[in-house]
Amino acid sequence: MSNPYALELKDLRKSFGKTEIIRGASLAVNAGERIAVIGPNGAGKSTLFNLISGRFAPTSGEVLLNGNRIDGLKPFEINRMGLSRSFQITNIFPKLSVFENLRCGVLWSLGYKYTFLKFLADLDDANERAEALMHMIKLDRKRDVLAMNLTYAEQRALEIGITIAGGATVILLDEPTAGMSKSETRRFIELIKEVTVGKTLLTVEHDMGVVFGLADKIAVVVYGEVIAYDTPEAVRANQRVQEAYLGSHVAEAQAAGGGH
Amino acid sequence: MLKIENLHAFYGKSHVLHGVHFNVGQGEIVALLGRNGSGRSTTAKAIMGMVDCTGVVDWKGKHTLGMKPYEIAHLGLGYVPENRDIFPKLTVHQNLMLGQKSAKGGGRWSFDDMYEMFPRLKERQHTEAGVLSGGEQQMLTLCRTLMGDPELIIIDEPTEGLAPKIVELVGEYLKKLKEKGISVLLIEQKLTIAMSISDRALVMGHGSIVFEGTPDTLRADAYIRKEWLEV
Amino acid sequence: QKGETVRIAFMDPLSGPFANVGQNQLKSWQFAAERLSGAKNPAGVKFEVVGFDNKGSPQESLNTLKAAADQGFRYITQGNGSGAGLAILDAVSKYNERNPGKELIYLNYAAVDPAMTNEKCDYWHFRLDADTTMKMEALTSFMKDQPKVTKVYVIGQNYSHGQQVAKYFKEGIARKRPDVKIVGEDLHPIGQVKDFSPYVAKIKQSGADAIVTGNWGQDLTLLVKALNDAGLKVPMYTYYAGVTGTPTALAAGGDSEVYVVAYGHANHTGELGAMGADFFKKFSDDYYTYATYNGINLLGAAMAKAKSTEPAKVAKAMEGLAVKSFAGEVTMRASDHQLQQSMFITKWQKAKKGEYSVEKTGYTFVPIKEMAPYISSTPTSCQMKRPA
Amino acid sequence: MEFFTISLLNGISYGLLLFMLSSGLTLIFSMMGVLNFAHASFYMIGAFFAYTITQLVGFWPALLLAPLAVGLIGAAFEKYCLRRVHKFGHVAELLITFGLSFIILEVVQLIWGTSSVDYRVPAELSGPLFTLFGTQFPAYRGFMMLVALLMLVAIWLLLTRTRIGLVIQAALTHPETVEALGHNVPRVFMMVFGGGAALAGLAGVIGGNAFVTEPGMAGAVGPVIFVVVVVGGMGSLAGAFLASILIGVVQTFAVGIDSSFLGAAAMAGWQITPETFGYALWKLKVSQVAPILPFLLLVLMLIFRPKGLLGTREG
Amino acid sequence: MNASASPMTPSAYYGFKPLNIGRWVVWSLFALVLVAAPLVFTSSLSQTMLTQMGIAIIVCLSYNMLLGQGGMLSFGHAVYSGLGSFLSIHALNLVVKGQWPIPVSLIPVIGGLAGMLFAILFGYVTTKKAATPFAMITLGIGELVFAMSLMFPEFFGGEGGVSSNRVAGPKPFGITFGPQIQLYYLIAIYTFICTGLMFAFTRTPLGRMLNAVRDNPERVEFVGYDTRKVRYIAFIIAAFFAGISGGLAALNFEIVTSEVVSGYRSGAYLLFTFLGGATFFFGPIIGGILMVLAFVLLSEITKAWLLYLGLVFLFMLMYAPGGIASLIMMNLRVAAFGRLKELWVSYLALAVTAFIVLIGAASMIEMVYHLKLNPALGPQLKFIGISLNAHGLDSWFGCIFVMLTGIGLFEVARRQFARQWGEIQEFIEKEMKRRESL
Ligand SMILES: Nc1ncnc2c1ncn2[C@@H]1O[C@H](COP(=O)(O)OP(=O)(O)OP(=O)(O)O)[C@@H](O)[C@H]1O
Ligand SMILES: Nc1ncnc2c1ncn2[C@@H]1O[C@H](COP(=O)(O)OP(=O)(O)OP(=O)(O)O)[C@@H](O)[C@H]1O
Ligand SMILES: [Mg+2]
Ligand SMILES: [Mg+2]
Repeated sequence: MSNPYALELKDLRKSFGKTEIIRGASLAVNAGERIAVIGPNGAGKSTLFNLISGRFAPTSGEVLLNGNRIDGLKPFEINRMGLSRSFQITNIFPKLSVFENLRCGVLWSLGYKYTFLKFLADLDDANERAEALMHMIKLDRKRDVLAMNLTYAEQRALEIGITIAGGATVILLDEPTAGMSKSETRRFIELIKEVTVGKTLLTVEHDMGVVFGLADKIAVVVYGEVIAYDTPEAVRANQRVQEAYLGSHVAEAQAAGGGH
Repeated sequence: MLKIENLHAFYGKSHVLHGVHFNVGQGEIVALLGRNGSGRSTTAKAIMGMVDCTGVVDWKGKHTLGMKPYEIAHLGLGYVPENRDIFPKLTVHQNLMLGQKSAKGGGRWSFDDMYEMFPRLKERQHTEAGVLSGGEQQMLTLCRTLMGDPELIIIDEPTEGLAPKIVELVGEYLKKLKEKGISVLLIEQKLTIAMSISDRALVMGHGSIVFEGTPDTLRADAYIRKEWLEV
Repeated sequence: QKGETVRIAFMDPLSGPFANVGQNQLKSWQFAAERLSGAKNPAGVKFEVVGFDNKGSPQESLNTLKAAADQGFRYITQGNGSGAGLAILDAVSKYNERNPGKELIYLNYAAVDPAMTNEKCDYWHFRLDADTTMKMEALTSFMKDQPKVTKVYVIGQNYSHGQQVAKYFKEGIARKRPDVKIVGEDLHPIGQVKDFSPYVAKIKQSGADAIVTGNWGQDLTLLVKALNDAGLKVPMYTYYAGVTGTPTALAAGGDSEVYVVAYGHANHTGELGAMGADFFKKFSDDYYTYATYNGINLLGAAMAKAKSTEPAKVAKAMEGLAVKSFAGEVTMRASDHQLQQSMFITKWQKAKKGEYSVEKTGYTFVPIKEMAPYISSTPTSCQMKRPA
Repeated sequence: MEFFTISLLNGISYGLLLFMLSSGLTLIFSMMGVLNFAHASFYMIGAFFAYTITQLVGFWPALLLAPLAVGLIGAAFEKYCLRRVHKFGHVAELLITFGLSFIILEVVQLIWGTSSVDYRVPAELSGPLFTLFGTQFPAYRGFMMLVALLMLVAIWLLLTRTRIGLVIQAALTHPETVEALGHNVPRVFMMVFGGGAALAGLAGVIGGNAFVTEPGMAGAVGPVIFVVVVVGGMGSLAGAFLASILIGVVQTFAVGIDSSFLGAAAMAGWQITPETFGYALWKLKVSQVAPILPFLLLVLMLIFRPKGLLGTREG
Repeated sequence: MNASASPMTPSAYYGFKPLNIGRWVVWSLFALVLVAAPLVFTSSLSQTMLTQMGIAIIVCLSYNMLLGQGGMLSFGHAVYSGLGSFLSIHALNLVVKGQWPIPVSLIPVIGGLAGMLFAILFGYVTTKKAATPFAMITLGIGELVFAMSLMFPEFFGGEGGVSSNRVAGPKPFGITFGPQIQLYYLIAIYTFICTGLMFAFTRTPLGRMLNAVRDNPERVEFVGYDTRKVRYIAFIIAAFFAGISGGLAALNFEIVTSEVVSGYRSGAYLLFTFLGGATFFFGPIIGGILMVLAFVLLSEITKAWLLYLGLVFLFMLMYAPGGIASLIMMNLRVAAFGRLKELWVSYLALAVTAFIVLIGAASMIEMVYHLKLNPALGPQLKFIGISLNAHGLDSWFGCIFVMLTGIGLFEVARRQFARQWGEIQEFIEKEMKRRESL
């Protein structure tokens, strides 16, 4: 009760074989904040997301969601507690239609569990919610198209749609705009902003334009540790971050030209 | 070296490239720009013999159209596909091994060169490639193609998902390739890097080339940029 | 009834893994029917046998039975496998109950589960072969007189037939030679053993001087081969060494001492010997289902006696009927419809001149003992329900 | 002691034999991910070819020619059938090999008849190799063990000294990319499938006369070789080898154990009588279930260690 | 909670639920066919076949719950239908003895419950895994159960199996189930209800999540579902229906032998479900019908039936891997766009030429089989009314000639058809795009 954090990592560690990938990461995120996670390739950002969302169990350390320990729980258990994530590599249900994809994302949170005694068509709340989502991610026109026949950008949008479908309060997005053009990215960021109003958001991004445009705070992960966690301006000014991640002019150019 | 004329490509019944013309000279970096879906990746695949197409693809005086991809690769063309087609169950080292065209090796590049270029890969060389981070996978695909010792390398969005610092590094490396006499056909989304290293830029729109010129002329041509590159 | 045609539906596997046996037996029936038709049988009828493929499956047998009944067949014959046999027995019984006036008769020529003539016996079923208990009576009677036999190892397939062989052997030998010790008993899953050498090691360790087995097919040949390979020379007493394919496999495995108990053998003379020779000439295959001969003879005699080919009457006539067979007189016992007949013990050995070379292997089964019907006759618990 | 030694020897030789039967399957399965249901059928045609060739020119040429012929059939099947269904996924691939096994069975019965053929062990190799405690160890069995070991070495070399394995594994996920790197993927697939079939054929040449050459032989060995591959671990040659030996030894020794749950229950002080529920199960002896132990092992293995003994992946 | 608060929610969308006329028509037709079939096919053999088709339809549909809808490739489905059969027949025997006062018509439900019970038991371990490990565990359990079924005559009845008599217990309205036709209607009712229930299942949350588990089990875990539980429950439900079909089979044959749990059975379910079409709900219905036709009819017509079966599978997999159902659906799609009419000439041409090829090829196969199986009956044989001489060159040449001509003509027809088909597909794609952008 007293814990104010929506998500908190305490000295999280994870080793694969002998290599330690996450080396004592700590982070505390307030409810309603938008956090961008940045860091060099292979720093462990995705791994961090995997640990939080239950894909892997941490070697040691704690993860707390709204004050409850969730480390070591299964993904579906964590999801039921109100945390949802998207994937860096598109991960949807290829042989189901757009609408069905979204409805799958909705069912558990509305309490339908494993029931086989009700018809889907009669679940008005689930259907309405799925329709609304579809509208939000602008895929209404593709309602009955199989997900595998969507274009890349549409699939990415669907990916986000499924992620937010369950109404989770904490949302993790792993490189949501990867592979999109500038304009699409911009549209997408708006979309993300729109659908995550009032929620806690963590997103991994390499595009500095996006990062600075979206985030309230930035967490910098290097070699499995959070080396900086601050406002965008402060992080950009941070010498260590410059060295480890941003490099020289490219970052500047990107940050400046992000808006184009 | 590479000459493309009137190239038409099809996915089943859908006609994607409508008569593409361009060429790439020795030791030249040519950037192929364009919006999503304009047909750049398809052009790359067409050159590699991976889609149905008609027209002329001439590589060092040889018509390669209709050849199988592996035959084309043996002629000295290298291709780095766009969506990180690493082989997930093989280790990093094995992935690189598959880049070599013959088991004996003997190309211009050795494993060590690659590891030197991206030390990160050396650290992870015995890990399954499937668990690499997104960026590491991107590095791996690039190195894997280099291991095949190509004379012309077609790179589809190499900087996708890379940290800004690494993006810079890739840029540097492409320039080094050029110095060694290797031609590069660079398909890019990020204008900044493409403009800074390429000798020539092509802009593609709706399956044909709509602009050809130096980066500087492109920079100057606001209409082309507005019409074909941005929204 | 003279000049009438009696059609018999033969149902056994004609495709799939056991097709070889089924095909051979269908030919045997057709051959016997052709040979004993018309003037050759007292009723003067013409017999015709048509094959139905039951694929060895009890359920499929029921389908073929329906098909045969639809096509007007009134006589059914089957033999391969007691599973299918029991299914047919049961189905024929129900069919006759539900379709009075259109009765079927089931001639069982090789399904030897004793249940079919004991607790599950049925009025419409007639068995031409000898059941497991009868063969075991004959076998133990033979072994009783073999002083060499003192320690016996019993091995078999772990299903009803194998279990019955083991059980009846133990009972029989305890009665006739209480001094013979059972030094080991093994039941293995049917068709699952690829390598019998562990069993051979066990047999050797037990010090057995005789082996009794109800195994057939691969389970038998592999066992014999394994014994040969290990150089263990122990006589084997078997039921099914004569079945199609087994002699070939036995011959390929080298010399071994194998005995078979059966109601006939490869070296009959007279009518049956001639039939075997002609059969071979015609089909280049062995004639070993001698029950076909008895079966047709019995039907002919019963039809003559009943003066009809109507199954209801023929069945009645067949009860207690005695006919001359290739080995003395045989009787269809009325109490359980089990044919009472002589039994033979034969031995597997290189064929001498004039002896029948089984499956062209150069080996043959020579009869070393013939036992009169009473010796192998066993009591029955059958309480036959006869139609009113 | 005597029983133990002989059983161990039997167990190992049976294990090697299992390996010989399953090595081709392991090769195909671990590399291509295809559960080849027709593997046992290739084994069978190997035996029948060998029988015919032996009659014409003798056993030793058959040892070479029969596997070659089977390999060609396998390669042709890959080229004209399997390749077409590759894109529809593993279930389709499995089913098409299933269909093939029907066809092979029928064709074999058409050509060689439905019953067993007289295919014998060559004179040079019949008779005992040595005698131990009065039990002979057949020379032919020694020959089989030798061939099994040779197969192991050959596949091992193929896997470690060449990149064929890598090419195939890579092609399972991204065939186009592998081709673009300069590898002739279809040919490699064809060669591997043909090679696996040839190994099955070789096993047939050697197993056919050791056991019985008949149309039912494929069905008899079918399931157990799957067990070997799965227990060993998908994608692991060493695992398959280990699993073969393990299954061989376990099964052989289990035959020697005549105790049952009855004994155990008696020791625990329970009275089990024929009236007890499930008496049939209680009185079951270990030796009676020995031949089906592999299946039990398979189920247990998949539950507790789904990767198999030395496997690297689950699926 | 936020999502549904969006102002744009088209909440009225589902307020209006039109009566789905198409569905009513289809189901009424299905019922009609079930009722009318035995009135059209009246011989006792065709009635048994119809009965068995009902049974096969239920079991194939239940198998497809695993394969088509859940992506679970099972090699041991016969375990559940088979054990359902065994328990049913034991129950029936109790009824016969008067120890159990339940009507015979409810016996199949006992089979269903039995199948379910064993699925709860075995499914607990099998559904721990998916994909190949799942397939292999089911294979292992199938082999074990089959081996056991032979070893324990006490329960499984040994070689002869367990037999019973379905004419037992109370006889409401004089229905004894003795005559085949009465049993047929019982099975038809079960078939209709089970088909309906299984179809309904595909429209429930669990049914949909089962599809999701098939497509991408990993993602399912991240939307709150335990994949294993989804598989487990579906497995149990599938086994329930399999058990019902087993119970019906027990009533139909009145005997149950160990073959019902054999691997052959499981294999047959797999093959025919696939042949019928696993990707569509109604595919297995076709599969079930074909299964009975193949086993009962084809095998009587020709000894080469296994060869034909193998060839059919091979070609089917290569050219129409979606099974017969997918072929039907493709043509329905063409029909929906109103272009099926143009194809009938091509179809006729294809059918005629394919028939010619078939006659040529089949005659040769039959001659080979004849030579092999019946050498003594002389070289003459009759095949679909044609007399052939298996030793005569003219017969062989004739057949080869017929076949080659057939192949040539077929190829011509096929090319024409392929062109037309491609053109129509192109039209449909365009049309769909156009409608989409409306
Ligand atoms: N299952 C695993 N086994 C072994 N190593 C792993 C595993 N998962 C991740 N790694 C390693 O952990 C490191 C961190 O990977 P991660 O995917 O978290 O990086 P990232 O920060 O997301 O990078 P990017 O921005 O490039 O996506 C990488 O070096 C990767 O190789
Ligand atoms: N396999 C395919 N089948 C059918 N159409 C395809 C396929 N791949 C691409 N297309 C279509 O071809 C067109 C060109 O695609 P291409 O991948 O070449 O574009 P691109 O310029 O590389 O874009 P991106 O930035 O998305 O990589 C697109 O409209 C796309 O929808
Ligand atoms: Mg990442
Ligand atoms: Mg592209």
